Amino acid sequence: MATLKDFKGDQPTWCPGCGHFSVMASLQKAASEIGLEPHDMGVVSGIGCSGKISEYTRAYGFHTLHGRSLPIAQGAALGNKDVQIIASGGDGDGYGIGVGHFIHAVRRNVNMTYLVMDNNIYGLTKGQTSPTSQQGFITKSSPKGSVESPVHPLETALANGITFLAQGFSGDIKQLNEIVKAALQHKGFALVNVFSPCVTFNKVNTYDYYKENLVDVSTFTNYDKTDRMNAIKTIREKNGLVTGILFKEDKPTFTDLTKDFPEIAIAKQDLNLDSTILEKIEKQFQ
Amino acid sequence: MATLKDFKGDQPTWCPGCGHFSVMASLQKAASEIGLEPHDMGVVSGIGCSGKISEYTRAYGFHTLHGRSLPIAQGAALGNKDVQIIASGGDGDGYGIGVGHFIHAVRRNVNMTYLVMDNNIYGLTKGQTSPTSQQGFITKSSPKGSVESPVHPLETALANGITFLAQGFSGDIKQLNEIVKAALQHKGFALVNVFSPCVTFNKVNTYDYYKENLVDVSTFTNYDKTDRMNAIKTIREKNGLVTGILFKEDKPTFTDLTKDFPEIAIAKQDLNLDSTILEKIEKQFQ
Amino acid sequence: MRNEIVWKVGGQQGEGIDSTGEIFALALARKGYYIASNKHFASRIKGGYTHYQIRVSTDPVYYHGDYTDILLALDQETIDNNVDVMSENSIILRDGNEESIEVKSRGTVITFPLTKMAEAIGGKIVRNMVSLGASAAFYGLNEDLFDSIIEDRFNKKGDEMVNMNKNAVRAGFAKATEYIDNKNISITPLMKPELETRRSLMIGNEAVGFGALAGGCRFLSAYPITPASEVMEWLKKELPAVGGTVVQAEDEIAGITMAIGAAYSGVRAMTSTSGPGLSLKTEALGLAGISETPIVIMNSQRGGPGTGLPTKFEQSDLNTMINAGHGEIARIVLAPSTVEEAFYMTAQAFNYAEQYQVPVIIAMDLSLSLFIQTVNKLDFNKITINRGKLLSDAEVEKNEERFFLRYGFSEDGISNRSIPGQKGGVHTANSNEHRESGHIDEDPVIRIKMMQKRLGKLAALKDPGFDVLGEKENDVLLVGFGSTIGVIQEAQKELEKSGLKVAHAHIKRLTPFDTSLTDYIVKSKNVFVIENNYTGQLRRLIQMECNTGKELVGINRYDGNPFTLKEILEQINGTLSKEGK
Amino acid sequence: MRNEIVWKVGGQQGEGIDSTGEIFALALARKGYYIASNKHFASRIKGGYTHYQIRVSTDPVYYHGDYTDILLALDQETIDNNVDVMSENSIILRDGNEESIEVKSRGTVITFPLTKMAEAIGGKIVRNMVSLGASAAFYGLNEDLFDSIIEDRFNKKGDEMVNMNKNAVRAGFAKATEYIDNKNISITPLMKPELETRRSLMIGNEAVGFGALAGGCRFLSAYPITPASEVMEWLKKELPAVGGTVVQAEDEIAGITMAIGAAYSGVRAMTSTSGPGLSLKTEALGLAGISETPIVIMNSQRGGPGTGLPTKFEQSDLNTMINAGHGEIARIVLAPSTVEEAFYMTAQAFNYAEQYQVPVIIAMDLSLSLFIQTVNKLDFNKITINRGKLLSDAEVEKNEERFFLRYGFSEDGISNRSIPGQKGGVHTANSNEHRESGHIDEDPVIRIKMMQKRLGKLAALKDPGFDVLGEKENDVLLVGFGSTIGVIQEAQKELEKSGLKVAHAHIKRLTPFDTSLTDYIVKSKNVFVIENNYTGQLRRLIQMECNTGKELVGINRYDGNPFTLKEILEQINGTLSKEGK
Ligand SMILES: Cc1ncc(C[n+]2csc(CCOP(=O)(O)OP(=O)(O)O)c2C)c(N)n1
Ligand SMILES: Cc1ncc(C[n+]2csc(CCOP(=O)(O)OP(=O)(O)O)c2C)c(N)n1
Ligand code: SF4
Ligand code: SF4
Ligand SMILES: [Mg+2]
Ligand SMILES: [Mg+2]
Repeated sequence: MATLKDFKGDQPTWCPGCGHFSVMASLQKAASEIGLEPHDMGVVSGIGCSGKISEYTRAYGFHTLHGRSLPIAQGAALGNKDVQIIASGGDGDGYGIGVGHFIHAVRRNVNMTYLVMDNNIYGLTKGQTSPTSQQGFITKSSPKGSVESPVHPLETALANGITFLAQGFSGDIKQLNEIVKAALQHKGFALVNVFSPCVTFNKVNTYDYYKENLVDVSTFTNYDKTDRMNAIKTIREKNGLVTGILFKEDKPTFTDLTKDFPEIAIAKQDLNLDSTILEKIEKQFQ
Repeated sequence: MATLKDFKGDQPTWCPGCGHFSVMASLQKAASEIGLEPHDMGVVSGIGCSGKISEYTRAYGFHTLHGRSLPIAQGAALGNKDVQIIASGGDGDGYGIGVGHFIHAVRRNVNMTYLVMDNNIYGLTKGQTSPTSQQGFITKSSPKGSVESPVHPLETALANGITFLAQGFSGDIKQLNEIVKAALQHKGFALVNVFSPCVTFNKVNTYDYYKENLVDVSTFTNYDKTDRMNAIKTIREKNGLVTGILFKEDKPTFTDLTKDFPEIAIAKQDLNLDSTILEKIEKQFQ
Repeated sequence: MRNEIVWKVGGQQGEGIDSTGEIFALALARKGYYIASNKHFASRIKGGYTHYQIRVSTDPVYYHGDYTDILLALDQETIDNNVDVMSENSIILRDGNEESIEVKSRGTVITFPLTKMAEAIGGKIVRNMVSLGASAAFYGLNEDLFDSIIEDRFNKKGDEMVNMNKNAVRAGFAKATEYIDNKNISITPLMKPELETRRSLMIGNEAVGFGALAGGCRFLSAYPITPASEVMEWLKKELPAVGGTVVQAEDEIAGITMAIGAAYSGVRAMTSTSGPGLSLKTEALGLAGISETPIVIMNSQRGGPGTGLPTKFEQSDLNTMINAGHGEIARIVLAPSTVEEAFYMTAQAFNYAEQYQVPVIIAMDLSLSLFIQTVNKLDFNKITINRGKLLSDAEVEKNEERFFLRYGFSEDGISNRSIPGQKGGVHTANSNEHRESGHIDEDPVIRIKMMQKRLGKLAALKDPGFDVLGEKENDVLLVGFGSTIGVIQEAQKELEKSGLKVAHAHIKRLTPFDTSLTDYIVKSKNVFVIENNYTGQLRRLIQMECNTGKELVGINRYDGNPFTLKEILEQINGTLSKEGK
Repeated sequence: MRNEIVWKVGGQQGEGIDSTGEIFALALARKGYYIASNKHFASRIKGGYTHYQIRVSTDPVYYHGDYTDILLALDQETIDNNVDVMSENSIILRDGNEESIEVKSRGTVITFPLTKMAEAIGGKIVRNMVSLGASAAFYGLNEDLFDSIIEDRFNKKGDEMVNMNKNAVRAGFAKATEYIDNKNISITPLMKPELETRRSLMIGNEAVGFGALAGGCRFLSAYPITPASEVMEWLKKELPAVGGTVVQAEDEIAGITMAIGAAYSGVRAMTSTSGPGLSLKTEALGLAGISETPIVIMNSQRGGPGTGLPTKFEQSDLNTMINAGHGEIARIVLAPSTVEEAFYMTAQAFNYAEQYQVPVIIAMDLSLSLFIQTVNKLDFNKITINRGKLLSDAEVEKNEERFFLRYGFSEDGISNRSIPGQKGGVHTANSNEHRESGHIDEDPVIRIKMMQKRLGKLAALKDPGFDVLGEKENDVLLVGFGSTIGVIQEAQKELEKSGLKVAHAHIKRLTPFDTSLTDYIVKSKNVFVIENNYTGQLRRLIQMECNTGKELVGINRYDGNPFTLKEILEQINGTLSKEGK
């Protein structure tokens, strides 16, 4: 069985202290704990500091394009449903340029995990405002403070039918590891949003900031994580600053619902067809 | 003062009975009623049957690209804030290919109106499943029934900070006209989603279907349209089948919040600069 | 007796023009005739003038013809739009309460009480069947011409429907025969085809779908757009039965990137679109290029730019298919010219994609995509599946290194490929520059080797890139690509009749370009490049690729409609006579 | 005395390499020297080798030089990476506790206790200042060289900071002077520049921003990307004061489409990006084309394809800038070659965009965008605002028709333009084919006229499309575009020294291409096209445009780094000698 170190890939070049280290570690740990082998796992990442997770994790990786990890990951997950697919990237990647794909991925409910490293900033391009930056946030691209109200990915996901939703924090790797493990084991599209501080460019959403402000839903009395409306309400009331598994629902996935979806993984199908099959099709045209 | 007929543009080629007629009529009527002149109004549309609204309405029009009406409209609204800008298009245009721009337009809260003609289908391309099609919907592109859960634009808009949200129905032009008028008068980004049946390709979401199922929030006792959470809850409980002004909030717009946004409409600025201004800038580089 | 006839039905969109044309064409294809066709339609759903033109011939034919021999006109607009393109001795059949016959300069206008006759039989709905029956008579064919189709279509709806339709056909047939027998009009009957076989009748988009299926494609993700949607719709129906699936994506970017994801997972995958969608797919095309992910993209060209003329024909995406995308990638752009070729080329595209690990674009156009043609009995033995250097599980498992060298350097520039799930094959596919294991590497030495590998690997592709008929030394060389093949072939024949030595080269692969064309160009007295665009994209491509310095004369049309034979001949003869030849 | 020196500082990212280089360059620019520079850096935020190379000259210079004369090495990696590019008699200054001096084959390695000295003065933070002081001494310049900059930067932080930095400089200066005075090393001091004036020092992206501002741009919407972000960031600071605004868009598609919306509203509008972003903007480019909306797009090329080499230099987007997009539009692609030219050309781009009502692309590249150059005193009188046929309110109001003919036919193909808010100007801008009022029209006659109008209108653009130095009849013609201008100029000079007649044509407008280049090509004995890409995009463009049939020799580099003078000369001489010339 694969151990944690089997999942270590290329040497990370993230800044010392970057939150992304913990996110990656929690994924690698979760994978080894649930008995995955590196070759049974595909990590499809976008572009950003966060996107480098597919370089630094030893698994089938695909370091793709800015904002496009989700459709690529869905294609891979549908192509071979026997492989555990994880899409991953940053807040800019996923909720900025990629937010359209995000909504549709939620609706589609393909069996896969989406791990977002949310540092409220564009890291790799050296610190511009991101869609999760809070209003008034000052960067090179918003020297007088950003004016857009931040995107609300968790509520958006809930509104559009997500079946697994969790939020973690790079400062709490133990909880994060549990969350990621649950996400990997969920049947359907699982979103894990992780507050993953950028120690170089974001002086607002720091480890301290999150430590001070985050609350874990498991500390709530009677938090019912199967109640979608309650999840929406809780997130809104707590201004998004909650962690833990926020919602989970067991529902048929995209492949379950597609009545004629092939039983055998598509990538494993024999491509050579008997000519009688082709001749039968040819007849339609006569 | 301009009358309704001043707003009539090219001869419509929509199928007889198409819901889009009423949407357009309500816009034209609303415009004339609030005292707009055709030349003070810009209708920016996407591509689809719905997108033809900018052909058939006499105003400054821009019939643009599939899914891009919102950024173009925002550019136009920021370029000349004295012109009343309306973006418009279909459910595929706005919530399919264009849903990323939609979320960001909501967050940006530029002063403009977005009028969506939602017929739960792709009309102009002859009847494929759209993101608002209900699960199980049968079309050429989903012969065994669509499997994605539909997008929830209203809740998504509310989650991401929309400041005006209403829903109408082509079968109730009186209400629609009132809604559109309120939307045009709202300061900020106003979304009006209109159930606008496609009589040719959608045999499920018909006039009758909507007549039977829609409820008007104004018939609710004590519906508080300033309560965002309540709006979310109501929409969810009623499965989205509510009409009327669902939410309204008075908040500073994008231009209000942009501290250095020019007072005079940008399009009216004199472009010739005194060379002392340029020389002062040149000095930064020395 | 004649060996071909051009038939046309015209009216308003929504009046059943399409189905009338299809029934007509299918009936003749079932008798063994060859069919080429063309439609005129507008970007709206109901209303607006539309027509369907069908050329029926005993010989293979890929052009729908300049002139119409028989026109079924459902309204006056149809007549007005077509008087100028009626052939001599042609027949226009129109609906009218009063029966009448009127001989005009270019033929005869016959008014039948089509609606009345239909209503007598079963309702206005069978009006078009009446006119089809008349058409059969005008062709000198039998009254049972449409019977098998009527049965196929209406059997499920019961005998009554079947008989009603058959009766309608027979009524029309009888009425027309009356006119013929009474010598009110004279007709030249159509010869029997050499081989009385059922020919397949397909639109290009179906052929692409079918070719993909036969060629091992098992995944398509696409977004609806005219004139490409049929590929998605057809495969949605057919792929599951052979172990594949189709996803309607949220936009074109998702369309191509999902396909890339599926291809990465080891599936033969494809996306289909038209110009606007292709433009959106540009960035992802580069991803396929640098990550060496084999995918196939069908692009059906329509009138551009922007939304342009969505229902019109144009060949103006050549430049973008060849060049779009920042940076430099290897790609293959194939250009089928007939529906039949679309089948074989699409199947072959998947082999190319996997053998060379590149994106392959299939350059279709609206005419080829949407207008039916007969297709000879397909030879499925021609279809082979060659997955190139995709290794088997056993082969991959032999690797004992921590990482599989997915981008390993090799003599031919093509690397072994492993796919997720294969033990021993772990690597990173990458859109950043990378080393052999796929991990980011910006070292200049690696960069140079990777660029040489990626951009050099198509050097091995030696298959001919054009078809040519005629000698290298000639008076006139005609060059084209795509669906213009039929009209150019006919132009060649006409020019040869006037004693000229003519060659016709039809480009089948736009890139990598087969520069052996140079020889033809250099040895030809006059080169004409015939294409449906404004700027002469093929002409300029040849200038760049062949670098002969020779003047190439462009013949261009860009009004959204295909060339007529007449205008091509006029332009060529005009140029030749100017040069005093 | 020497008239130029190449200076370099190297170390790990995050160690203040950039700011050290900037201070150094600015100090010399303030004295009137010319500066060209180059940086090496990786696509990561902290760590990874980086260097900043600055060439200082008394004459205008646009190339950063093959060899380094003075290297400040913050670590051993820097020395290892640079030994091969040190000039004869060069100096390497490194940090070390033990002072030492070591004469090597190509120069002298001096170890100073930089950190210790810095700590004695105020902390490690001023270490780089110590080394700057030493640099001044090695140049034979004064110890107050950096004083004005230190004051500008640290005045706000108080006298203590100012003095600490000045002292650090002086300490380094004194230590170096000791070595010089003791003849431990010999230096050749730098001559004084002819004109002791403060020269501006800019990166190309700032010049583009500034040129846009001066040229009337009042709206920019863009998405961050290397190496383009600085345009957005600079304008974000500067545009509001002149009545404009900047929006950070959600993606590149929104970036260009918002700009199109703003342009439609009557604002001079722009978007800025690099390759991947340009690829995403492809569809909208077509919209600007068919709707005749004037916009400007800056594309700074970086290493492609895909994400490629995001921090490396390449000139490989030429094909896509010229060709991308389905269908056919008129566009202008301008290619500045110096930072100064980037300023003027960007300003001019807005005139072109409005005069011709087309999208204009400014083809920058990473070197030009990011690396500082001195810029001569700008001549703001050269900047004029010509809005073409954009009518005034009064002119528009004269229209009494229901619709304004926004796409009215005219002799030059350019139509009068009204903007929202203008009375009398109501029309529809359109991405579908349209008639004069802008409403959809698919009539072939209209289509032909509209195509001729749109694609013909650039015929009026007669401005020269390239700069040339040298005669038409020559032994060697060097052709390039973009930031290679400096190294090619120097190659020309070197080749001339060997008695060859050499001309250098630098392409400034990639499309519409100025085909008067043909004459030079035809009359030249040997044509070399020098460009930083694999496939020879400029070379192939010239083949297509000039259609001379002549062989053009490509000199290409595609490892992410700029050419050296040496390799260009070697390749040219290699070719010439092979031909026995
Ligand atoms: C199409 C495209 N646009 C822009 C970029 C430039 N870019 C690279 S990373 C990035 C943003 C990264 O931010 P985020 O996704 O939040 O990741 P982080 O670096 O913060 O982890 C951008 C804009 C790109 N590579 N491709
Ligand atoms: C980039 C692009 N993709 C696809 C199309 C084809 N297309 C035209 S309209 C349309 C969908 C229209 O549906 P909707 O937006 O719901 O409008 P409706 O016709 O139903 O009013 C599509 C897919 C296009 N024009 N451009
Ligand atoms: S810049 Fe920020 S996000 Fe990027 S590696 Fe450094 S700390 Fe992490
Ligand atoms: S197809 Fe549907 S949406 Fe389009 S015009 Fe007809 S009824 Fe309206
Ligand atoms: Mg981020
Ligand atoms: Mg719709």
